[in-house]
Amino acid sequence: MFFLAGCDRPTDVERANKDKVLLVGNSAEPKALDLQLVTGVPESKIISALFEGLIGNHPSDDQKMEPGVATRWEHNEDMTEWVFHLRPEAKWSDGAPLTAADFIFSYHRMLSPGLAAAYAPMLHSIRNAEIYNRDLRGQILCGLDESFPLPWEVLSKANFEGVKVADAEKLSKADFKTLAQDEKRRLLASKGLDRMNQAQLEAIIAEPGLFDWPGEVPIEVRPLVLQRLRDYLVAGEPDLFEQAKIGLAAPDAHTLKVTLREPVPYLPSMVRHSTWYPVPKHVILKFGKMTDRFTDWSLRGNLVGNGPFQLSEWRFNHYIEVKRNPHYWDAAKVGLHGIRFYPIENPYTEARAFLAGQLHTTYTFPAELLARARKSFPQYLKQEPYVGTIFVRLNVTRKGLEDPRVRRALSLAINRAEYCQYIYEGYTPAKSLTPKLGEYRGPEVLDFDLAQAKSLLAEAGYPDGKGLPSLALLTSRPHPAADALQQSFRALGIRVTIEQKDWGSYIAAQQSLNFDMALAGWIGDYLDPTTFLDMWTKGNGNNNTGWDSPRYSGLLREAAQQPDTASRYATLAKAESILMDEMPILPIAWYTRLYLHRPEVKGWHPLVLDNHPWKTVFLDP
Amino acid sequence: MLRNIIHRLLQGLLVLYVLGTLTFFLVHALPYGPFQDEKAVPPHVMERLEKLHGYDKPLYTQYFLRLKNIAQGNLGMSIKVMEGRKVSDILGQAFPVSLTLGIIAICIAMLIGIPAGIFAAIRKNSIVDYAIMTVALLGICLPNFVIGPMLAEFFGAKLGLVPVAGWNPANPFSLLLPALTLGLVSAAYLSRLTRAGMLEILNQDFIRTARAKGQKGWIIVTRHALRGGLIPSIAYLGPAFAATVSGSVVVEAIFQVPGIGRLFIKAIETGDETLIMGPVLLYGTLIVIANFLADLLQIWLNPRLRAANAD
Amino acid sequence: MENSTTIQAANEPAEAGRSLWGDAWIRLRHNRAAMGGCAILAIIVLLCFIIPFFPFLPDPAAQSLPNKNAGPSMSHWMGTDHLGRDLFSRILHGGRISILVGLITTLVSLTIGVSVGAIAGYAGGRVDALLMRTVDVLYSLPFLVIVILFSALAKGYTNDFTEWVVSLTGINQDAIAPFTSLIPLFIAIGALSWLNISRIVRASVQDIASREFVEAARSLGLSHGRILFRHIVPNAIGPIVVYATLTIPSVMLFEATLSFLGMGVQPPYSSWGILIKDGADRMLSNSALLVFPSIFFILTLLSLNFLGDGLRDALDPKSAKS
Amino acid sequence: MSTLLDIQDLKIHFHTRDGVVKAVDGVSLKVEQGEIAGIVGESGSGKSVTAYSLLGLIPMPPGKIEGGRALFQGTDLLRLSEREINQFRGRKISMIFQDPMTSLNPYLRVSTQLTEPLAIHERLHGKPALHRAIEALEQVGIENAEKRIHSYPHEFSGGMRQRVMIAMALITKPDLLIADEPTTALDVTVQKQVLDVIRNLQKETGTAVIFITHDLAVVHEMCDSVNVLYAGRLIESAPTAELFHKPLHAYTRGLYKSNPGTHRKGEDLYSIPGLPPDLSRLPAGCSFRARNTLGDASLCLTDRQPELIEIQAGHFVQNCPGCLARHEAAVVS
Repeated sequence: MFFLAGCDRPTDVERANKDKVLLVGNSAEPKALDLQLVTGVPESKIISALFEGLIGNHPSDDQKMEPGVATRWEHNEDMTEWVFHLRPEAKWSDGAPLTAADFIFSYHRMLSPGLAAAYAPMLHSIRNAEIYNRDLRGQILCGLDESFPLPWEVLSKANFEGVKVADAEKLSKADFKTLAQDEKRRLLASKGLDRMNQAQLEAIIAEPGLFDWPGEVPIEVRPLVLQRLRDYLVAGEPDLFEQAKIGLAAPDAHTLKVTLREPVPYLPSMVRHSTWYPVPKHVILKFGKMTDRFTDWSLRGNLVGNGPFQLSEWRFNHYIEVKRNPHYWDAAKVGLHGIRFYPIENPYTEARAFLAGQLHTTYTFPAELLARARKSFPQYLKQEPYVGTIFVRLNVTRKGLEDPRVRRALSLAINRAEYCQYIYEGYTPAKSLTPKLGEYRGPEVLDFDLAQAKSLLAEAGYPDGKGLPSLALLTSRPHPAADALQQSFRALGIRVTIEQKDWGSYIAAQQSLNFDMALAGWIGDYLDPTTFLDMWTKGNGNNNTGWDSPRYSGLLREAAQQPDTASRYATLAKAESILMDEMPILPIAWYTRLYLHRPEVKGWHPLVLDNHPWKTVFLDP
Repeated sequence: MLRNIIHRLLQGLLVLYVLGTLTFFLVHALPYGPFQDEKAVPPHVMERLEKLHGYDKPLYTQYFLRLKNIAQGNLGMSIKVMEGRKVSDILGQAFPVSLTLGIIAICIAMLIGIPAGIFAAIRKNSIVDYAIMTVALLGICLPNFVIGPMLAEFFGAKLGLVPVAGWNPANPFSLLLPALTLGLVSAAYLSRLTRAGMLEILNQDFIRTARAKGQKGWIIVTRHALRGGLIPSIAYLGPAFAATVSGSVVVEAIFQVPGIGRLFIKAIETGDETLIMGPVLLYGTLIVIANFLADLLQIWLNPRLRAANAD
Repeated sequence: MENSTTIQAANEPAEAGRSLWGDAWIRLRHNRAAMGGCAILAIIVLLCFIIPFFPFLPDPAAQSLPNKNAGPSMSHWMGTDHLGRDLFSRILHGGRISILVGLITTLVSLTIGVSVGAIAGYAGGRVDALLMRTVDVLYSLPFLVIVILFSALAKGYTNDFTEWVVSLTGINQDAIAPFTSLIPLFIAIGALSWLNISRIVRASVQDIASREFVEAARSLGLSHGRILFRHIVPNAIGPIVVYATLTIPSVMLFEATLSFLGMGVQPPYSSWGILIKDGADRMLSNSALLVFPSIFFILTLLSLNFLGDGLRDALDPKSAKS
Repeated sequence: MSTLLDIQDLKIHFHTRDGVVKAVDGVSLKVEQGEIAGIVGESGSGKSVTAYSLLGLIPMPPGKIEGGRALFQGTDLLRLSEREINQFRGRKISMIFQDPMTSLNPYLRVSTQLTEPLAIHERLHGKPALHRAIEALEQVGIENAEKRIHSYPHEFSGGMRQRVMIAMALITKPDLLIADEPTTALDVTVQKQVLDVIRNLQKETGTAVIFITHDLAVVHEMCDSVNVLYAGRLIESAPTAELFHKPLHAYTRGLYKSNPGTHRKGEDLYSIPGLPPDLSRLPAGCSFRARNTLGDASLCLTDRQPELIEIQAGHFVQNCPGCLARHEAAVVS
């Protein structure tokens, strides 16, 4: 039923080719364009046209680094100090000069607790960045102040961040003065010194008995800490950026020195992520305070960037158009006059729009239509590996799933090759959690062996699944993979019910460990295995499996200290094999990005992170 | 009649108040909050966001604060989906689109549905009657997520008549397909209800009297039968108009229409209470007005009721 | 306009004492279209409720990925779906659930809708205002939020109920689960889908009540209840029956939406609504997934509509009396 | 007086699924210019069907005109097309019905419904039409017609509405008025008033009237001639005085005896036993045989239908020996 609508009227694409404007399907209407607050992939596509980081992406090689605002960069011997030499002629799209001070302001804003930027943790490798971002006042005011009588290693034993207390929620909402003595003690303990308000601190100063300190902290030091915290509150909680002594410095207008808390050999790869892009200080402050969220600075008419393009048109839910930025340092090499982003959510509608000659390239393509695409328009079909993995997340605290043998049996029951041939068409069967990233090779352990799975299950005390409670598989929308998994596990005698939930409940259930199994996926943020492996450490927000292995976390910490990439990859691989041995998650397939693309769009090459630098793209019909 | 209108307006305000209160507590009872995200949000960020949007206060304080704001016409800012943007601005941009689409869809529904129903009633139990019924049923059984793609497939992709994706009011065609998809279901309902209503009236004695006067067939239908015959359809049109105008997620997704439907669903998925409250109150107002007009029309049509309500 | 019913078959043979229903049944039996509808309905119901117990029908949940989207063949009369499951048996098993959902929820919504509408239309004044404003509120409540809350709540109760039924009757859980999980569905859809019918009935009742013969009935001292449900509502039977036959398809499709939100039918079970929604998504790759379930769905509803119309004509007090 | 309407051997059958209902199976009757001809019979005797067929108001199917003619001023009404018969309806022949409560359109003002016949047949609209309507209302005895004409049917009582129906029927001065049991649904006092209205207007305009009723008292008071129908056939017809003086057929006599008006005090009321026959299974012979108590049932014809004979000038009766035989004492005139 598909064929090109080749009627006489020139299609949008033909007109766009003449005007050198690229028409891009971009799946969703961006919430806003403040690159430090938005987290979605559609937003990042537009932001990468309007802004540029210290280092740029290479059009065809994921690994290679291209000069961005920084012409060159070097690091010290153990990779804990990096110096970026900025381009003297770097300018903002309104002509204002772009200097190291802008970068420092950007990271200051990004890390400021007031802004509450969800992606601030991406900058936590900078020295003291996390302390400042998480507003750990005690540590900043006392720990980082050399003149303070007690070293932080000792003082840090005090209860600064609060401890778990039963009815903390109720207590915190009640009026403090009216609470009974022991209720006050419990509330103060749950808050911790950093979170107390002025009245609470003064209550402790007046009655030290209300708050108990560890023995290591001498009596005379305690009032000092309380005094500093109270004075800080009295002073109206001023910004602690200076006191935090964050590892950022600008020796001169065009040099940026970044000091890290640990060696990060892959910093250049991380710096390419939009969280490290600069934001125009002079424009932001025009529309409100540094920490005001979603002010009008990133709307049409106000937005100023330093990328190859600038914002020219924003029609709500219709399209966003960017055109050439004359002030861009590399403007001469920019191949396009403009780009139009269309927020088309429905993949079938997007495919129809493409084939009706309304788009140059689409955001995605429904897997169901692969067979038809291969038959009638193979020349447009693109299948490229993408930095992401689909897996089943298990809740190891649940009866039956606490035994790794059961988990391994579940994994062995999944015929990944068949899934990727019929359900996740075009995807590659996962060999381990981390897909192929540059030279890194994770352990190739996962395979399909029903007999071994059955014996493992019997070994774990559930022959043919008897005795194992029925498990619920959580999914956010009806997906054939869920039905297939149900069938695969039934082959082991395990009864699986499928629980479809709306998106919100699906997320909440996993984050509160209120599920058995869940069909989930993860897209890497930057080109390094840690973006896949860090998740499974204790307390990481995205773990949600209840699994924790000191050996695994230890190996990750060890890898973090190794500057040499090869040995680091070896340690990470060892860690991943522990993960694959314990199996808190059952990887199924590595993503492949399916999309439609017109041949006349040149300078566009497969990239694992799909972050094609817009400046190298050009139209040649 | 004026007293009647004032009465209904007061009742309308009460409806909106009850509606707003119920929605507020329902949304806050959802198992998830607006600050959660697929990638876990660090606790200190969550705390800061809750403070910023007043979620840290006890529920009742939040409720009275919201009540005061809404009473002053301030619908507040979207908490998650369009964080930072005022709900009234978002509605200001999205509602006119849904309104235009809805009005066209309802007109299509009336233009197709009512005449078909009348014709089916006159030609009762004939082939024509059965044909109309079958087509009407198809309209109901093939929901918009089937008809939509078909229309888009046929008119859009193949004939290239209609911009498949993209809503530009300049090109009337881009209105036609979504409006047709949206209107067909109501057209089906209207044709069946009009047929039933007309049959009821055509049975009455005064129709026989009209025939005995030698009145022509179609005048009997229009002057004598239609007023009574449209009663069920008018009752249905009230809520149907409100529903059609408030946007349909499916049609907006398939035809890339920037209406309220999709926004509303995203708001519910993320528990964005302000962006849920805005459309719900808007939809509530539409319902109150649409139902009031439908009732008025129905009373006006029936002289005896008009007399009874004349005070 | 010759066939308007001025004088029906003038002098019906006035056999003594045949009640309205007896009369109606005779007339219905002679209405060819209604009987045709009845026949098709019987076949489909038979297919859906009896055939699944026969062994030759493949298990609807059995997948075989290699031959997915296969065309109709001897082993799979209607081909296979996107997971290689037999489409014909999924349609029959799904039919059972959809027909149950369609009929029961329509009955629930009809009883509530007709009574609320009739009382509001007949009583008028404050009662009418109270009922109709509640209807206005229910119209605009975000049903999605209610469903999400309700489905979380209902999950617990349905599981307990299923266990209780299993412990009571000993039927294995897999057989009983698809049906007990429908209970929250009946409640949710029933509670949300009677609004339109209440408005339509209210309009008809208000109009009929304004006509003459109600005076006569009231003057004879009939109680309001009798007048309303013996005299007025039967006169509004036309729109009621029609709207009932229209509610059934919309309720079946509404069930699919609720099932996607975690309430009602969960995989591997399915219903026509779900099959049609899946089919619509895959319309371009395997249209059979949409065509076959739609055929069953439309045939059932066409026959229901013909039956409904036949019933309306047979029960119509006008044609029965003159 | 010339004959206005001549119905000859009218046969109308209804082809229902329960068999063929011979509602009218050979009715012949004449209506003279300016005469009030009564049609009497139990319900199901075919009197309404006969009347409705004149104006083509019988639904075909299931109804079908098997035979016979209805000559009205020279044209056979039964052979006219829908468009042609429409010219007669409301202009040459008008009709009023039994239940005034439902015969007027509740949604339209009386003025609209009254002026409608003028608009259809005389192309008369606006003020002149309104005057004619007001005049018509006054003729049927409705006070301050100018004001009341603009109100709605529900603002009139039953009797008043029947007067409006009469006004509407006679506004175009038709040659024939068919009145289908116009007073049956009214209480006695109002009945008298309506009958007077009909009689007075009839005298003034000279319109012929077919007066259908099952009430002999009304016939006696209103009609010039009477036609008695039974089981779809004319069994006796004669000028009113003649018929009341010397009813011949057992059925007519039975009707006469069961009429409360002509009954002596203290005597229990006579009523014809049994029920009207099933018109889809009529016996071959005389259809009154089963209920003939005033004649001699044994003599009733059983093989063939008794035909109509003119026993005396203007007095026709079905020649069935059983029905004509005198069983009891002569009827008290």
